[in-house]
Amino acid sequence: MVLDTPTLTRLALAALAAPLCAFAIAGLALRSRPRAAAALVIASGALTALATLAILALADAPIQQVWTWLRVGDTDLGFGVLLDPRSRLMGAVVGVITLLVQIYSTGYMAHDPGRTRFFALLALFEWAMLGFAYAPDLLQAFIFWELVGLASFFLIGFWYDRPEAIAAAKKAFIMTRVGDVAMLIGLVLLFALAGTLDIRESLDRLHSLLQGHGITSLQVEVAAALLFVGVVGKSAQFPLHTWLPDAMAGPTPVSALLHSATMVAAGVFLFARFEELFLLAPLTRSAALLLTAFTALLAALLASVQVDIKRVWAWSSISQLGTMLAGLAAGGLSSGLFHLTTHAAFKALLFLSAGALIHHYGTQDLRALGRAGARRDRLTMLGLLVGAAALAGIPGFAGFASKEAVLTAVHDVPGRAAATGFALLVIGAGFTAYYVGRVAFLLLRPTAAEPHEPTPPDAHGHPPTTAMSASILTLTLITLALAFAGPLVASLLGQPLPELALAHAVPGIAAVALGLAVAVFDFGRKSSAPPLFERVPALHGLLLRGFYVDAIYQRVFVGAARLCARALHFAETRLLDPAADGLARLTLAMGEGTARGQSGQLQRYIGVAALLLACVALWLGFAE
Amino acid sequence: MTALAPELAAAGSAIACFAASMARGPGVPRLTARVGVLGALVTLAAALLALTARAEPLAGVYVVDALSQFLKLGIASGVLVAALAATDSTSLRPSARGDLPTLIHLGALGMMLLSSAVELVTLYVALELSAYALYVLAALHRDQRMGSEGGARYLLFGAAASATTVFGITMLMGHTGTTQLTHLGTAPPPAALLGLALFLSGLLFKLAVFPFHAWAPDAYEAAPHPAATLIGTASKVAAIGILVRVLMAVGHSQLLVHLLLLASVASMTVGNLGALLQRNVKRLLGWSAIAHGGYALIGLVVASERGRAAALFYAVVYVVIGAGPFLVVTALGAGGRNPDRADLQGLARRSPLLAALLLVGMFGLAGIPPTPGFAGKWFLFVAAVERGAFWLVLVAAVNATISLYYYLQLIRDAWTGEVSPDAPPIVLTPSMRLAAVLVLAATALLGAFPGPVWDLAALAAGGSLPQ
Amino acid sequence: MSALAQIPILPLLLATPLACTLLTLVVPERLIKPLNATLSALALGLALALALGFDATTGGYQFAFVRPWIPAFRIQLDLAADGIAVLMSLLNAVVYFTGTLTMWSLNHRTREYFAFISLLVFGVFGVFLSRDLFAFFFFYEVAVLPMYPLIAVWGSTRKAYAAMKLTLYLMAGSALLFPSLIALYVLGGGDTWSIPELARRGFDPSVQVFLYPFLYVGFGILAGMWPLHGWSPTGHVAAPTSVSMLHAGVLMKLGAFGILRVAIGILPHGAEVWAPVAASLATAGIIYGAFVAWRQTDFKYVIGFSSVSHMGIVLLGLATLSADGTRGAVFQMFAHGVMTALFFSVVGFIYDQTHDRDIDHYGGLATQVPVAGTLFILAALCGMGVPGFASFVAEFLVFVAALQAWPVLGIIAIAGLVITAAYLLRVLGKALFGPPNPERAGLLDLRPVQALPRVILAGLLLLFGFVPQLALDLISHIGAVVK
Amino acid sequence: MTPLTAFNLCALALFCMGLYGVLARKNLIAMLIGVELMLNAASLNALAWGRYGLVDPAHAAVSGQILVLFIIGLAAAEAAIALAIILAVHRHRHSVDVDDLDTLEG
Repeated sequence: MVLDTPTLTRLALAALAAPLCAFAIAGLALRSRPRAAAALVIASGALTALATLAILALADAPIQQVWTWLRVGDTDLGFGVLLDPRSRLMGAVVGVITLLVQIYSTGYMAHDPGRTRFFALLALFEWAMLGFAYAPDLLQAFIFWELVGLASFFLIGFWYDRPEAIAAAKKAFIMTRVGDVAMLIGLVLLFALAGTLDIRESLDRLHSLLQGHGITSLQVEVAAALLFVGVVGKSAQFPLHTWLPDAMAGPTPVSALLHSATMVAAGVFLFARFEELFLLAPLTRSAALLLTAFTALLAALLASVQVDIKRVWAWSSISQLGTMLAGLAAGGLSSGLFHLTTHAAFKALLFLSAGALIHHYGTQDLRALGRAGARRDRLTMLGLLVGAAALAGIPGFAGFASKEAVLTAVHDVPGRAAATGFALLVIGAGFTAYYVGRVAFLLLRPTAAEPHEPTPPDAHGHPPTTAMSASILTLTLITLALAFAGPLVASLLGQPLPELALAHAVPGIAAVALGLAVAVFDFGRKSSAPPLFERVPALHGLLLRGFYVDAIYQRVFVGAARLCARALHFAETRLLDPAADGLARLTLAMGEGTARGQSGQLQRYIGVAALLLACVALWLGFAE
Repeated sequence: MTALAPELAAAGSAIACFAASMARGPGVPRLTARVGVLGALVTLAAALLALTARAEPLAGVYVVDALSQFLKLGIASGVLVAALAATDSTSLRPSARGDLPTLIHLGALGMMLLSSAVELVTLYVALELSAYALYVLAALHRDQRMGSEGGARYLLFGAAASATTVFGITMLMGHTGTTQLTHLGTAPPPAALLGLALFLSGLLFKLAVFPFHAWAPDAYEAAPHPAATLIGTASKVAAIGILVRVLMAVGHSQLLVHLLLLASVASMTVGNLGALLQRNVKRLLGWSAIAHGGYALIGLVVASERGRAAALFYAVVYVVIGAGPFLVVTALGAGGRNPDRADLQGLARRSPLLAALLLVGMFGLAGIPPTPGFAGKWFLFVAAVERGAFWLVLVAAVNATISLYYYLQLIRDAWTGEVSPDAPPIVLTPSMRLAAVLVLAATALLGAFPGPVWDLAALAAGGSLPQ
Repeated sequence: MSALAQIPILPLLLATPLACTLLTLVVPERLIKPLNATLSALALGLALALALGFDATTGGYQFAFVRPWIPAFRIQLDLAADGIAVLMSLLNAVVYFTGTLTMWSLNHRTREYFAFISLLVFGVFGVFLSRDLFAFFFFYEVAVLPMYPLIAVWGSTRKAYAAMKLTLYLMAGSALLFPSLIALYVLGGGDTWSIPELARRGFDPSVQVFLYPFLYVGFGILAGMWPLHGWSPTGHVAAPTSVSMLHAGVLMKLGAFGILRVAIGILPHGAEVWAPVAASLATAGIIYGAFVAWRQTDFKYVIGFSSVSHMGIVLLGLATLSADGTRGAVFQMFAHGVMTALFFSVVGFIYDQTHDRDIDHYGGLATQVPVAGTLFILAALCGMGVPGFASFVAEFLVFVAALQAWPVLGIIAIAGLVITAAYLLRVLGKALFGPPNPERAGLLDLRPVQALPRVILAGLLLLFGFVPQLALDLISHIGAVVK
Repeated sequence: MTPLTAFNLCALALFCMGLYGVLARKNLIAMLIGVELMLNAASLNALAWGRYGLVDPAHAAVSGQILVLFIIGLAAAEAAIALAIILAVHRHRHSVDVDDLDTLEG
């Protein structure tokens, strides 16, 4: 069955309107009625999820419907929906994951005094992300892109009375804004080049302009590069990656949402949305591939030493986002988006189950969780393990298929950049398997007691509620099912997944196997031998501190900005202001001099006048 | 007779005041002051009545034309304010209070004669008549150290200036062969030019512009408040008027333009700088008067009909905006004491009327709309820019900015300061009240609708000399 | 519409605050506030009627009301409103009305305060609605000078210094304007002061190049142009709440309005020649203001320097001389006006209770005073240019235009967004969020009546954020100065 | 040298002397005398112009001689006022030294 265009448009609008209305009503009218607010938001989430799923399933040709939002001169700035395969897929991912997270949150946030606000913000988040996914227009895309950032700011900083939460939220907002600035410039450049704000039309025009030599390839490269900087910021790629691990300060459901279907996914989706543009910009594409592959490896390494379970998943997100982006940069649209889809599911699953454990045992420390008996929470552990297996890329699980698709896509690209990227990705996959194994073993086979970790803020000592368990279970099933969704995604996007040739798969599988083996060796047996990285304390320290990237940023960029601020503040208070005051003081001093010149000596007064008159007389004499 | 009505009214008022002061009894000062006010009202009415009069009595040495009648209107207004201020019973010792109205009217008579004089000797006599009255007025506080001192300085400086003037008159007369202003010609020989420069020095002295300005702060401070009011308002009108008349007659030679330009710029700068740090309100007004003389000169520097009209307009505006602060000083300076800024503290609480008067006056002097000071400056500046004097206007405008500093400080004192507990309550005589209301009303009217007065000024500047 | 055309709406709008000034001086003490509230509401109603009655499809000057004023100089009281004037009048009316409501608790010399405020508002309306250059400048100065007593008497922190500094700076600007405006009249033929007529006549290129900097700097000082902005933060800090609101919200716009209407409008060639300098200064202001705001510890100083930064965006938009840039600038004038008014009204509310504006002395205001806190956050979001708020579209238009006209400056200006976010988030993080400061536990939140004016302002920010067309329709007829 | 020039130069010298007296003498009375000298210089000048000069009765309403009469009269009045004020000064300070006039300054 295929729905007709008006129906689909209406569905899309409903999907957009529902969360916005829920946000407004919950935020304004239901401040003191958290249960009603939660119910309303979940209802809207369910509506949106159904609508997006229907749009995903029951459409064929791309639909674009734009209404004029405002007219500036001759330019129409539109608001509308673009329902093509990419946005339909993304929309459905957003709708489903958000709904599950919302349901989960009824349990997780049950005791939080600010839960009305929480649910309202979740709705806002969903609206923003969906609006971005469905955006047919550059400006609309940017608007919702910004709103996504804003919503995540408020959600990361949800517990705003905690300094670290606020710091993390600020960091997230400002670092992504660095990317946004580049992206805005890129969008304007794109607009200037193509002359339209319509995304698809502008891409078409770029193509023909480039062929007709209306524009240079350098201009396209610059525009693409600028957009890519936006992606880097939003998707937390190196070098703008440090905000994401800190974003853990938000409630765990937020992390689940942020890391899977929204926020960071926005960056990936932007890349996918402008895939055609990047195809026209080979240089940018190669650079992007290298950078993201490098990020994938780097983040996997860093994930391998974390003891905070949420941090492990956070670094793993960065690594996986790198993988997706590498796939997209390699031209594998369906590979990248397929990985986005599977990752959304299993990462949400991983976070939600981690949240359930944290909620129950009151700690985020992997070792402490293990010792506290995390393995007794059967359902939660099941979900966690399924997600972990998917993340590790164990054949048969969701992540395997999508990751292999990405690896193959990268491998299929000729050139040394792609080869390097492939190598980086494979090594990254190995480490991914390693840290996944590490987490699994630390939870399942607890080690001896160690100094107690501080209690995390959102611990309530409750086993997961039904709602939480239901969400986890649903996501587990989805994750399992997605292992077989590759062909569907490929046919939806109209680009087949690359053939899984054995030659390409071997390195990946081998890396995963090796990683798992090391993990078993390190954590799977009763042994006092330190694990892999702890054998090299220097490296371990380096990894724990994220290669000091954050510290360097603090020193260099934040420091430079502070220095700049200090210098300008100095200029203001010590130069400009005193200059103005000095001018005033000088005038006053002149005034004092003038008044003092009025000495009270009559003869001097007359003398001055006489002298000047004499001058006039002399002047006249000379003039004659 | 209508043609000479203002002069006759002024003379009559002077005589009536003198007669009243001759009477005996404790009520004499009050009586004299009332006669003075009455006389001032009559004079003003006469000036209004004679506004359109045109005549040439006295064999061509004296004219009644648009210029003279406009000036007389301005002078009469200033005299009215001064006469009203003279009713303040505390400003002067009783024995001198009778002299005050007499001398005010006598001075007014001199100024009126000055504005009609078109012949050098007549002009000289009128100049001296008005000056002598002012000398005595300035020294009227002879019981105080500063009274006689200020009077002496004013007089000696003035006498030297008038001697210079008359010396200049003789040179002019000799080199041109005439004492009629209209016959002096617009291209006199250089020696006559020197005579002209010397002659003008007396007029510039009267206007208190650089380099003949130094008497102003002293005389303002020393003079009784009503006398200072007269010196600060009506006298300026006469001085600007006669300068306009003389320059109209002799034309604007390059030399004169240069000299006046220097005098103008120097006056406004020196005046404003000198006023910046004054704490004594009257001294401050004295310095600021120097600056305003400089502004008014702009209209003469640019040597156009519109420039002259702007100068005349500014003179009348200056009467209106300058009167307010003097009234405030009169009300505050009991016993002839000169109020300083500390005495202004909390004025807004002690007397809102006076505070409003001060505010309006200060904004007016600073040239802020909706007071007429704005229109006055604007017209001057238009006339100047029309003749290409862009930089002169810039200098003047920067000067106006500097002047804001001290004007605003007075406002701040009046509006923010705390009332000191030993400050006596301010009692305003009905006449003072009337004066304050009149000044406020005139400020508002003239500020919002400067058109009619400008038309008069333009008419006055429009070549009114019999050719 | 036709009935509306019969009413002389512009004179009425102008007369309302003037009447308010005069009536305030004479009515009994207890009636002062109701009187002011009523008349400011009336002004708001008239401004709304003006906006609704304005025919945006034809554009141009409408509702003309012309009367001779000083015939000898051909000066006229020539009132007429184009779209920009309508939008700015609306802004003025909104801030006037809300500002009046925020000062309901004033009990120190109420009479004089409201008299001065309404005089100021009268001047501002006059500037926006005058087509005659003399009247324009007349009202301009009427609007500026009441600031002095308003700050010096009712202000706080270093009020005497701030008031004097502000006045002298602004009057120094006026000193530049005096000869230049008159030169426009004289060189324009000496027979008209009408701004559109002068613009139509055109001026010699050399004259334009000579006069433009005078006008630009003269008006620019009031617009908070870097590096002559020093008066503005100090003035903001010292001024009482509703004065800060009017000052930053409306008065600074007079400067930008003057640049647009007079400097650029009459001297387009001069504007073109000087545009690189103007754009550079504007960009410097954006960055400079943001960085300096980052270092401030006083709420009002932060907002004050943020005004320098945001007005830099306005000036940058004007300096592009393009249609979009100008539209963006005008819209930003409106958005920034409402936003700063909201900022100051909330900060003033807190300050009135604690007499302390040090950011470090607060914490968790969002918890302690949720309504006021939320309003502050909304204003901050608008300041950051977040979509959904009025300033987003405005800044977007300016940036697009700037990137096309001055790519490098445009990039620098856009990069300023990061610093803007940094300093606003710093305030939010320190004072609004974080652990509540127990010393401030006794803070009262806004009561509904107090919240009303602030909610109106916040609502406007959102309304114009979601439906920017409301404003853009009014200013759609702005054309490019340089094609 | 014509007599006119001689008289003019003489008058100029007289004027300068008077001015010097005003500027240099410390006694107020002496300063007043200086002023009188200046006035006399003017009188001399006027007389000379009236006698030898071109002052044309057809164009000049008054001649030099008449001006001199006015100068004399006004100088007398001026001297009266001046002496009265100087007397007042003396009453306060018991001095007529101009340097003792030192209250008003600034």
